[in-house]
Amino acid sequence: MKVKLFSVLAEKIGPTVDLSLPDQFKAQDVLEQIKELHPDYADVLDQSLVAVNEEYANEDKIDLTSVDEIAIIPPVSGG
Amino acid sequence: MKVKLFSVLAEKIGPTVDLSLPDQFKAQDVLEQIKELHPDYADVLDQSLVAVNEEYANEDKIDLTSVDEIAIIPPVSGG
Amino acid sequence: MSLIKIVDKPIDVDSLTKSLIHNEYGGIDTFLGTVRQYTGEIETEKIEYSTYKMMAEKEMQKLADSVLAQGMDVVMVHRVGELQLGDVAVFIGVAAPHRAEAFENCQMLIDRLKKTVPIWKKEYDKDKIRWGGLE
Amino acid sequence: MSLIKIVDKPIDVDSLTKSLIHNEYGGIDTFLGTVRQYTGEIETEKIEYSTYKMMAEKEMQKLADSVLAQGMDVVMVHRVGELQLGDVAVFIGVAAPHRAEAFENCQMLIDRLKKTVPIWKKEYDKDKIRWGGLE
Repeated sequence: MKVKLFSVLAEKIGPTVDLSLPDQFKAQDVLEQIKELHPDYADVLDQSLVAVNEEYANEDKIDLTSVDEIAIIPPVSGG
Repeated sequence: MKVKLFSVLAEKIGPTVDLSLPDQFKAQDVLEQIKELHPDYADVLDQSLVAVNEEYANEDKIDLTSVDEIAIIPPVSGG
Repeated sequence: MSLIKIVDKPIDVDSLTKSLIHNEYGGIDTFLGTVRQYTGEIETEKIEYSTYKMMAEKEMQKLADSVLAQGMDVVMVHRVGELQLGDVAVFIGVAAPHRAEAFENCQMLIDRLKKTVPIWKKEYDKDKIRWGGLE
Repeated sequence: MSLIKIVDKPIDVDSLTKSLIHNEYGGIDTFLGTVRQYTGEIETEKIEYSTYKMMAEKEMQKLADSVLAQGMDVVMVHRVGELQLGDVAVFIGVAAPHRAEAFENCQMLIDRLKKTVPIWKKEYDKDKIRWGGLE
Protein backbone atom coordinates (compact mmCIF):
# COMPACT_ATOMS: atom_id res chain seq x y z
CA MET A 1 0.00 0.00 0.00
CA LYS A 2 1.42 3.37 -1.01
CA VAL A 3 0.87 5.95 1.73
CA LYS A 4 0.88 9.61 0.71
CA LEU A 5 3.19 12.04 2.47
CA PHE A 6 2.99 15.84 2.55
CA SER A 7 4.84 18.91 3.71
CA VAL A 8 8.17 18.29 5.44
CA LEU A 9 7.70 14.49 5.24
CA ALA A 10 7.21 14.58 1.47
CA GLU A 11 10.25 16.78 1.09
CA LYS A 12 12.50 14.60 3.24
CA ILE A 13 11.17 11.09 2.49
CA GLY A 14 9.34 11.46 -0.83
CA PRO A 15 5.72 11.78 -2.01
CA THR A 16 4.79 8.25 -0.86
CA VAL A 17 6.08 5.45 1.31
CA ASP A 18 5.30 1.79 0.62
CA LEU A 19 3.95 -0.23 3.57
CA SER A 20 2.51 -3.71 3.95
CA LEU A 21 -0.52 -3.42 6.16
CA PRO A 22 -2.49 -6.32 7.67
CA ASP A 23 -6.17 -6.93 6.83
CA GLN A 24 -7.13 -4.93 9.90
CA PHE A 25 -5.07 -2.13 11.38
CA LYS A 26 -5.29 1.11 13.33
CA ALA A 27 -4.22 4.57 12.23
CA GLN A 28 -1.46 4.51 14.83
CA ASP A 29 0.00 1.34 13.24
CA VAL A 30 0.58 3.26 10.02
CA LEU A 31 2.54 5.93 11.83
CA GLU A 32 4.56 3.31 13.73
CA GLN A 33 5.55 1.51 10.54
CA ILE A 34 6.80 4.70 8.96
CA LYS A 35 8.68 5.59 12.13
CA GLU A 36 10.50 2.26 11.94
CA LEU A 37 11.46 2.92 8.33
CA HIS A 38 12.37 6.58 8.94
CA PRO A 39 13.34 6.99 12.60
CA ASP A 40 14.81 10.45 11.84
CA TYR A 41 11.26 11.78 11.40
CA ALA A 42 9.73 10.19 14.50
CA ASP A 43 9.24 13.66 15.96
CA VAL A 44 7.13 14.90 13.03
CA LEU A 45 5.25 11.60 12.81
CA ASP A 46 4.35 11.83 16.50
CA GLN A 47 2.64 15.15 15.71
CA SER A 48 0.88 13.81 12.61
CA LEU A 49 -2.60 12.41 11.95
CA VAL A 50 -3.66 9.73 9.50
CA ALA A 51 -6.27 10.26 6.79
CA VAL A 52 -8.07 7.32 5.22
CA ASN A 53 -10.01 7.97 2.02
CA GLU A 54 -9.53 11.73 2.54
CA GLU A 55 -11.06 11.73 6.04
CA TYR A 56 -9.26 11.95 9.36
CA ALA A 57 -9.11 8.45 10.86
CA ASN A 58 -10.28 7.86 14.41
CA GLU A 59 -9.18 5.17 16.90
CA ASP A 60 -11.26 2.42 15.33
CA LYS A 61 -9.90 -0.59 13.49
CA ILE A 62 -9.73 -0.12 9.72
CA ASP A 63 -10.44 -2.86 7.16
CA LEU A 64 -7.80 -2.82 4.46
CA THR A 65 -10.45 -3.70 1.87
CA SER A 66 -12.26 -0.44 2.58
CA VAL A 67 -9.15 1.65 1.96
CA ASP A 68 -8.59 3.49 -1.31
CA GLU A 69 -6.07 5.97 -0.04
CA ILE A 70 -4.03 6.61 3.07
CA ALA A 71 -2.20 9.85 3.80
CA ILE A 72 -0.11 11.17 6.67
CA ILE A 73 -1.15 14.67 7.77
CA PRO A 74 1.59 16.59 9.59
CA PRO A 75 0.41 19.54 11.73
CA VAL A 76 -1.48 21.82 9.34
CA SER A 77 -0.55 25.49 8.96
CA GLY A 78 -2.76 27.09 6.36
CA GLY A 79 -4.27 30.55 6.65
CA MET B 1 -29.29 81.18 17.40
CA LYS B 2 -30.01 78.92 14.43
CA VAL B 3 -30.11 75.30 15.53
CA LYS B 4 -29.47 72.65 12.86
CA LEU B 5 -31.99 69.88 12.33
CA PHE B 6 -31.48 66.55 10.59
CA SER B 7 -33.31 63.47 9.39
CA VAL B 8 -37.05 63.43 10.03
CA LEU B 9 -36.89 66.75 11.92
CA ALA B 10 -35.24 68.52 8.99
CA GLU B 11 -37.78 67.07 6.61
CA LYS B 12 -40.78 68.05 8.74
CA ILE B 13 -39.63 71.33 10.29
CA GLY B 14 -36.80 72.55 8.01
CA PRO B 15 -32.99 72.54 8.06
CA THR B 16 -32.81 74.94 11.03
CA VAL B 17 -34.95 76.35 13.78
CA ASP B 18 -34.34 79.77 15.31
CA LEU B 19 -34.15 79.90 19.11
CA SER B 20 -33.23 82.59 21.61
CA LEU B 21 -31.04 80.99 24.20
CA PRO B 22 -29.90 82.57 27.47
CA ASP B 23 -26.19 83.20 28.26
CA GLN B 24 -26.10 79.89 30.06
CA PHE B 25 -28.27 76.89 29.22
CA LYS B 26 -28.37 73.13 29.24
CA ALA B 27 -28.72 70.77 26.29
CA GLN B 28 -32.15 69.76 27.54
CA ASP B 29 -33.32 73.41 27.39
CA VAL B 30 -32.68 73.43 23.63
CA LEU B 31 -34.87 70.37 23.13
CA GLU B 32 -37.60 71.84 25.34
CA GLN B 33 -37.70 75.09 23.37
CA ILE B 34 -38.09 73.21 20.10
CA LYS B 35 -40.78 71.02 21.61
CA GLU B 36 -42.74 74.12 22.55
CA LEU B 37 -42.48 75.45 19.00
CA HIS B 38 -43.20 72.08 17.38
CA PRO B 39 -45.21 69.97 19.81
CA ASP B 40 -46.05 67.50 17.02
CA TYR B 41 -42.44 66.26 17.12
CA ALA B 42 -42.12 65.96 20.90
CA ASP B 43 -41.79 62.21 20.49
CA VAL B 44 -38.75 62.42 18.18
CA LEU B 45 -37.22 65.22 20.25
CA ASP B 46 -37.50 63.09 23.38
CA GLN B 47 -35.33 60.49 21.64
CA SER B 48 -32.82 63.08 20.37
CA LEU B 49 -29.46 64.29 21.65
CA VAL B 50 -27.92 67.76 21.34
CA ALA B 51 -24.56 68.44 19.71
CA VAL B 52 -22.63 71.62 20.47
CA ASN B 53 -19.73 72.49 18.17
CA GLU B 54 -20.02 69.03 16.59
CA GLU B 55 -19.67 67.16 19.87
CA TYR B 56 -22.39 65.45 21.87
CA ALA B 57 -23.32 67.73 24.80
CA ASN B 58 -23.36 66.33 28.31
CA GLU B 59 -25.44 67.49 31.31
CA ASP B 60 -23.22 70.50 32.09
CA LYS B 61 -24.22 74.12 31.65
CA ILE B 62 -23.15 75.61 28.33
CA ASP B 63 -21.91 79.19 27.88
CA LEU B 64 -23.58 80.74 24.84
CA THR B 65 -20.32 82.59 24.03
CA SER B 66 -18.53 79.23 23.53
CA VAL B 67 -21.10 78.03 21.02
CA ASP B 68 -20.44 78.13 17.29
CA GLU B 69 -23.00 75.57 16.26
CA ILE B 70 -25.85 73.63 17.81
CA ALA B 71 -27.52 70.63 16.22
CA ILE B 72 -30.27 68.22 17.21
CA ILE B 73 -29.31 64.58 16.68
CA PRO B 74 -32.30 62.24 16.32
CA PRO B 75 -31.56 58.52 16.93
CA VAL B 76 -28.83 57.61 14.48
CA SER B 77 -29.27 54.74 12.03
CA GLY B 78 -26.20 54.50 9.84
CA GLY B 79 -24.55 51.25 8.83
CA MET C 1 -3.42 53.88 5.01
CA SER C 2 -6.14 55.00 7.36
CA LEU C 3 -9.10 56.58 5.56
CA ILE C 4 -12.13 57.91 7.43
CA LYS C 5 -14.78 59.49 5.24
CA ILE C 6 -18.40 60.11 4.33
CA VAL C 7 -18.93 59.89 0.56
CA ASP C 8 -21.87 60.45 -1.77
CA LYS C 9 -20.58 58.18 -4.54
CA PRO C 10 -20.41 54.36 -4.72
CA ILE C 11 -17.85 52.88 -2.31
CA ASP C 12 -14.85 51.37 -4.10
CA VAL C 13 -14.59 48.23 -1.99
CA ASP C 14 -11.68 46.81 -3.94
CA SER C 15 -9.32 49.74 -3.58
CA LEU C 16 -10.27 50.23 0.08
CA THR C 17 -9.53 46.56 0.79
CA LYS C 18 -6.21 46.73 -1.06
CA SER C 19 -5.24 49.85 0.90
CA LEU C 20 -5.27 47.66 4.02
CA ILE C 21 -2.67 45.19 2.74
CA HIS C 22 0.70 45.92 4.31
CA ASN C 23 3.73 43.71 4.80
CA GLU C 24 3.58 44.19 8.55
CA TYR C 25 -0.01 42.98 8.96
CA GLY C 26 -1.12 39.41 8.44
CA GLY C 27 -4.86 39.66 9.04
CA ILE C 28 -7.47 41.96 7.53
CA ASP C 29 -11.11 41.89 8.53
CA THR C 30 -13.62 43.90 6.53
CA PHE C 31 -17.30 44.50 7.03
CA LEU C 32 -19.69 45.58 4.28
CA GLY C 33 -23.17 46.76 5.11
CA THR C 34 -25.46 46.56 2.09
CA VAL C 35 -29.05 47.56 1.43
CA ARG C 36 -31.16 44.52 2.23
CA GLN C 37 -34.46 43.77 0.53
CA TYR C 38 -36.30 42.04 3.34
CA THR C 39 -36.41 42.71 7.07
CA GLY C 40 -38.84 40.09 8.25
CA GLU C 41 -42.05 40.82 6.34
CA ILE C 42 -41.02 44.32 5.36
CA GLU C 43 -39.80 44.79 1.80
CA THR C 44 -37.40 47.67 1.21
CA GLU C 45 -37.17 49.40 -2.17
CA LYS C 46 -34.40 51.92 -1.51
CA ILE C 47 -32.78 53.83 1.32
CA GLU C 48 -31.81 57.48 1.55
CA TYR C 49 -28.97 58.12 3.96
CA SER C 50 -28.32 61.62 5.28
CA THR C 51 -25.66 62.90 7.65
CA TYR C 52 -24.33 65.75 9.71
CA LYS C 53 -21.11 65.35 7.78
CA MET C 54 -18.56 67.32 9.78
CA MET C 55 -19.65 65.79 13.05
CA ALA C 56 -20.03 62.29 11.59
CA GLU C 57 -16.47 62.30 10.27
CA LYS C 58 -15.23 63.56 13.65
CA GLU C 59 -17.07 60.78 15.48
CA MET C 60 -15.80 58.17 13.03
CA GLN C 61 -12.27 59.48 13.47
CA LYS C 62 -12.56 59.17 17.27
CA LEU C 63 -13.59 55.54 16.90
CA ALA C 64 -10.78 54.86 14.45
CA ASP C 65 -8.20 56.60 16.64
CA SER C 66 -8.78 54.12 19.45
CA VAL C 67 -7.80 51.30 17.07
CA LEU C 68 -5.02 53.16 15.24
CA ALA C 69 -3.43 53.90 18.63
CA GLN C 70 -2.99 50.14 19.08
CA GLY C 71 -0.91 49.91 15.91
CA MET C 72 -3.58 48.65 13.53
CA ASP C 73 -4.74 50.21 10.26
CA VAL C 74 -8.36 51.29 9.86
CA VAL C 75 -10.67 52.28 7.02
CA MET C 76 -14.20 53.55 7.68
CA VAL C 77 -16.28 54.85 4.78
CA HIS C 78 -20.02 55.49 4.84
CA ARG C 79 -22.02 56.42 1.79
CA VAL C 80 -24.95 58.85 1.87
CA GLY C 81 -27.61 59.77 -0.67
CA GLU C 82 -30.02 57.42 -2.41
CA LEU C 83 -28.98 53.77 -2.33
CA GLN C 84 -30.57 50.84 -4.16
CA LEU C 85 -30.85 47.21 -3.10
CA GLY C 86 -27.42 45.60 -2.84
CA ASP C 87 -25.55 48.91 -2.74
CA VAL C 88 -22.76 49.10 -0.18
CA ALA C 89 -23.70 51.63 2.51
CA VAL C 90 -20.71 51.18 4.77
CA PHE C 91 -17.21 49.69 4.59
CA ILE C 92 -15.18 49.04 7.71
CA GLY C 93 -11.74 47.44 7.52
CA VAL C 94 -9.13 46.68 10.14
CA ALA C 95 -5.65 45.32 9.39
CA ALA C 96 -3.73 43.89 12.32
CA PRO C 97 -0.67 41.76 12.95
CA HIS C 98 -2.97 38.99 14.22
CA ARG C 99 -6.47 38.11 13.17
CA ALA C 100 -8.27 38.08 16.53
CA GLU C 101 -7.61 41.82 16.96
CA ALA C 102 -8.76 42.50 13.41
CA PHE C 103 -12.11 40.76 13.98
CA GLU C 104 -12.65 42.26 17.41
CA ASN C 105 -11.96 45.81 16.35
CA CYS C 106 -13.82 45.67 13.06
CA GLN C 107 -16.96 44.50 14.85
CA MET C 108 -16.50 47.09 17.60
CA LEU C 109 -16.20 49.86 14.97
CA ILE C 110 -19.40 48.97 13.12
CA ASP C 111 -21.29 48.44 16.39
CA ARG C 112 -20.26 51.88 17.67
CA LEU C 113 -20.74 53.60 14.34
CA LYS C 114 -24.35 52.49 14.45
CA LYS C 115 -24.75 53.97 17.92
CA THR C 116 -22.91 57.27 17.83
CA VAL C 117 -22.22 58.53 14.30
CA PRO C 118 -24.83 61.06 13.06
CA ILE C 119 -26.03 59.28 9.95
CA TRP C 120 -29.72 58.60 9.35
CA LYS C 121 -31.65 56.37 7.04
CA LYS C 122 -35.00 56.98 5.43
CA GLU C 123 -36.20 53.61 4.31
CA TYR C 124 -38.63 53.43 1.40
CA ASP C 125 -40.51 50.21 2.10
CA LYS C 126 -43.30 48.73 -0.03
CA ASP C 127 -45.89 49.55 2.64
CA LYS C 128 -44.60 52.93 3.86
CA ILE C 129 -41.60 55.11 4.63
CA ARG C 130 -39.67 54.32 7.82
CA TRP C 131 -37.10 56.49 9.55
CA GLY C 132 -34.35 54.30 11.01
CA GLY C 133 -33.68 54.39 14.73
CA LEU C 134 -37.00 55.91 15.84
CA GLU C 135 -38.98 54.04 18.45
CA MET D 1 -22.81 32.08 -4.43
CA SER D 2 -20.91 29.69 -2.25
CA LEU D 3 -17.40 28.97 -3.53
CA ILE D 4 -14.99 26.61 -1.73
CA LYS D 5 -11.68 26.13 -3.44
CA ILE D 6 -7.92 25.71 -3.36
CA VAL D 7 -6.24 27.73 -6.11
CA ASP D 8 -2.68 28.16 -7.37
CA LYS D 9 -3.22 31.62 -8.86
CA PRO D 10 -3.65 35.01 -7.13
CA ILE D 11 -6.95 35.31 -5.27
CA ASP D 12 -9.36 37.78 -6.90
CA VAL D 13 -10.53 39.46 -3.70
CA ASP D 14 -12.79 41.91 -5.50
CA SER D 15 -14.88 39.40 -7.41
CA LEU D 16 -15.10 37.07 -4.40
CA THR D 17 -16.33 39.93 -2.23
CA LYS D 18 -18.87 41.01 -4.85
CA SER D 19 -20.14 37.42 -5.15
CA LEU D 20 -21.28 37.75 -1.52
CA ILE D 21 -23.55 40.73 -2.14
CA HIS D 22 -27.18 39.61 -2.31
CA ASN D 23 -30.40 41.53 -1.76
CA GLU D 24 -31.39 39.22 1.07
CA TYR D 25 -28.22 39.77 3.13
CA GLY D 26 -27.32 43.00 4.87
CA GLY D 27 -23.96 42.14 6.40
CA ILE D 28 -20.82 40.70 4.85
CA ASP D 29 -17.70 39.94 6.83
CA THR D 30 -14.53 39.01 5.00
CA PHE D 31 -11.16 37.91 6.28
CA LEU D 32 -7.94 38.14 4.28
CA GLY D 33 -4.80 36.41 5.47
CA THR D 34 -1.70 37.87 3.84
CA VAL D 35 1.98 37.01 3.95
CA ARG D 36 3.47 39.06 6.78
CA GLN D 37 7.07 40.24 6.80
CA TYR D 38 7.77 40.16 10.53
CA THR D 39 6.75 37.71 13.24
CA GLY D 40 8.46 39.14 16.26
CA GLU D 41 12.17 39.21 15.35
CA ILE D 42 11.79 36.74 12.49
CA GLU D 43 11.80 38.24 9.00
CA THR D 44 9.96 36.27 6.33
CA GLU D 45 10.95 36.49 2.66
CA LYS D 46 8.34 34.25 1.07
CA ILE D 47 6.07 31.31 1.89
CA GLU D 48 5.40 28.15 -0.06
CA TYR D 49 2.00 26.63 0.66
CA SER D 50 1.28 23.02 -0.24
CA THR D 51 -1.88 20.98 0.21
CA TYR D 52 -3.56 17.61 0.02
CA LYS D 53 -6.02 19.22 -2.36
CA MET D 54 -8.91 16.75 -2.52
CA MET D 55 -9.04 16.34 1.23
CA ALA D 56 -8.49 20.04 1.90
CA GLU D 57 -11.45 21.01 -0.28
CA LYS D 58 -13.59 18.37 1.43
CA GLU D 59 -12.65 19.67 4.87
CA MET D 60 -13.30 23.26 3.81
CA GLN D 61 -16.67 22.22 2.39
CA LYS D 62 -17.62 20.56 5.69
CA LEU D 63 -16.82 23.78 7.55
CA ALA D 64 -18.77 25.85 5.02
CA ASP D 65 -21.75 23.47 5.10
CA SER D 66 -22.32 24.15 8.80
CA VAL D 67 -22.72 27.85 7.96
CA LEU D 68 -24.60 27.42 4.68
CA ALA D 69 -27.11 25.23 6.55
CA GLN D 70 -28.00 28.28 8.65
CA GLY D 71 -28.97 30.26 5.55
CA MET D 72 -25.80 32.30 5.12
CA ASP D 73 -23.56 32.48 2.08
CA VAL D 74 -19.91 31.43 2.35
CA VAL D 75 -16.75 31.81 0.28
CA MET D 76 -13.51 30.06 1.31
CA VAL D 77 -10.52 30.21 -1.03
CA HIS D 78 -6.96 29.29 -0.12
CA ARG D 79 -4.02 29.82 -2.42
CA VAL D 80 -1.07 27.42 -2.64
CA GLY D 81 2.33 27.68 -4.32
CA GLU D 82 4.95 30.35 -3.79
CA LEU D 83 3.62 33.55 -2.20
CA GLN D 84 5.45 36.84 -1.72
CA LEU D 85 5.09 39.41 1.04
CA GLY D 86 1.63 40.99 0.99
CA ASP D 87 0.12 38.25 -1.19
CA VAL D 88 -3.32 37.06 -0.10
CA ALA D 89 -3.05 33.45 1.10
CA VAL D 90 -6.65 32.98 2.19
CA PHE D 91 -10.02 34.66 1.69
CA ILE D 92 -12.98 33.84 3.90
CA GLY D 93 -16.31 35.62 3.45
CA VAL D 94 -19.67 35.20 5.11
CA ALA D 95 -22.84 37.05 4.09
CA ALA D 96 -25.70 36.99 6.56
CA PRO D 97 -28.97 38.75 7.16
CA HIS D 98 -27.44 40.31 10.30
CA ARG D 99 -23.89 41.29 11.01
CA ALA D 100 -23.24 39.46 14.29
CA GLU D 101 -23.66 36.09 12.57
CA ALA D 102 -21.41 37.18 9.73
CA PHE D 103 -18.58 38.10 12.11
CA GLU D 104 -19.02 35.05 14.31
CA ASN D 105 -19.03 32.57 11.46
CA CYS D 106 -16.25 34.18 9.46
CA GLN D 107 -13.96 34.03 12.50
CA MET D 108 -15.03 30.45 13.24
CA LEU D 109 -14.23 29.41 9.67
CA ILE D 110 -10.70 30.81 9.62
CA ASP D 111 -10.00 29.45 13.12
CA ARG D 112 -11.09 25.94 12.12
CA LEU D 113 -9.44 26.09 8.70
CA LYS D 114 -6.14 26.67 10.49
CA LYS D 115 -6.73 23.63 12.67
CA THR D 116 -8.17 20.99 10.37
CA VAL D 117 -7.60 21.73 6.67
CA PRO D 118 -4.54 19.94 5.23
CA ILE D 119 -2.55 22.92 3.99
CA TRP D 120 1.06 23.46 5.02
CA LYS D 121 3.43 26.36 4.87
CA LYS D 122 7.15 26.33 4.31
CA GLU D 123 8.36 29.69 5.47
CA TYR D 124 11.56 31.11 3.98
CA ASP D 125 12.84 33.34 6.74
CA LYS D 126 16.02 35.43 6.64
CA ASP D 127 17.71 33.17 9.20
CA LYS D 128 16.37 29.76 8.07
CA ILE D 129 13.48 27.76 6.66
CA ARG D 130 10.59 27.03 9.01
CA TRP D 131 7.79 24.52 8.52
CA GLY D 132 4.55 25.92 9.96
CA GLY D 133 2.75 24.01 12.68
CA LEU D 134 5.66 21.86 13.87
CA GLU D 135 6.55 21.98 17.53
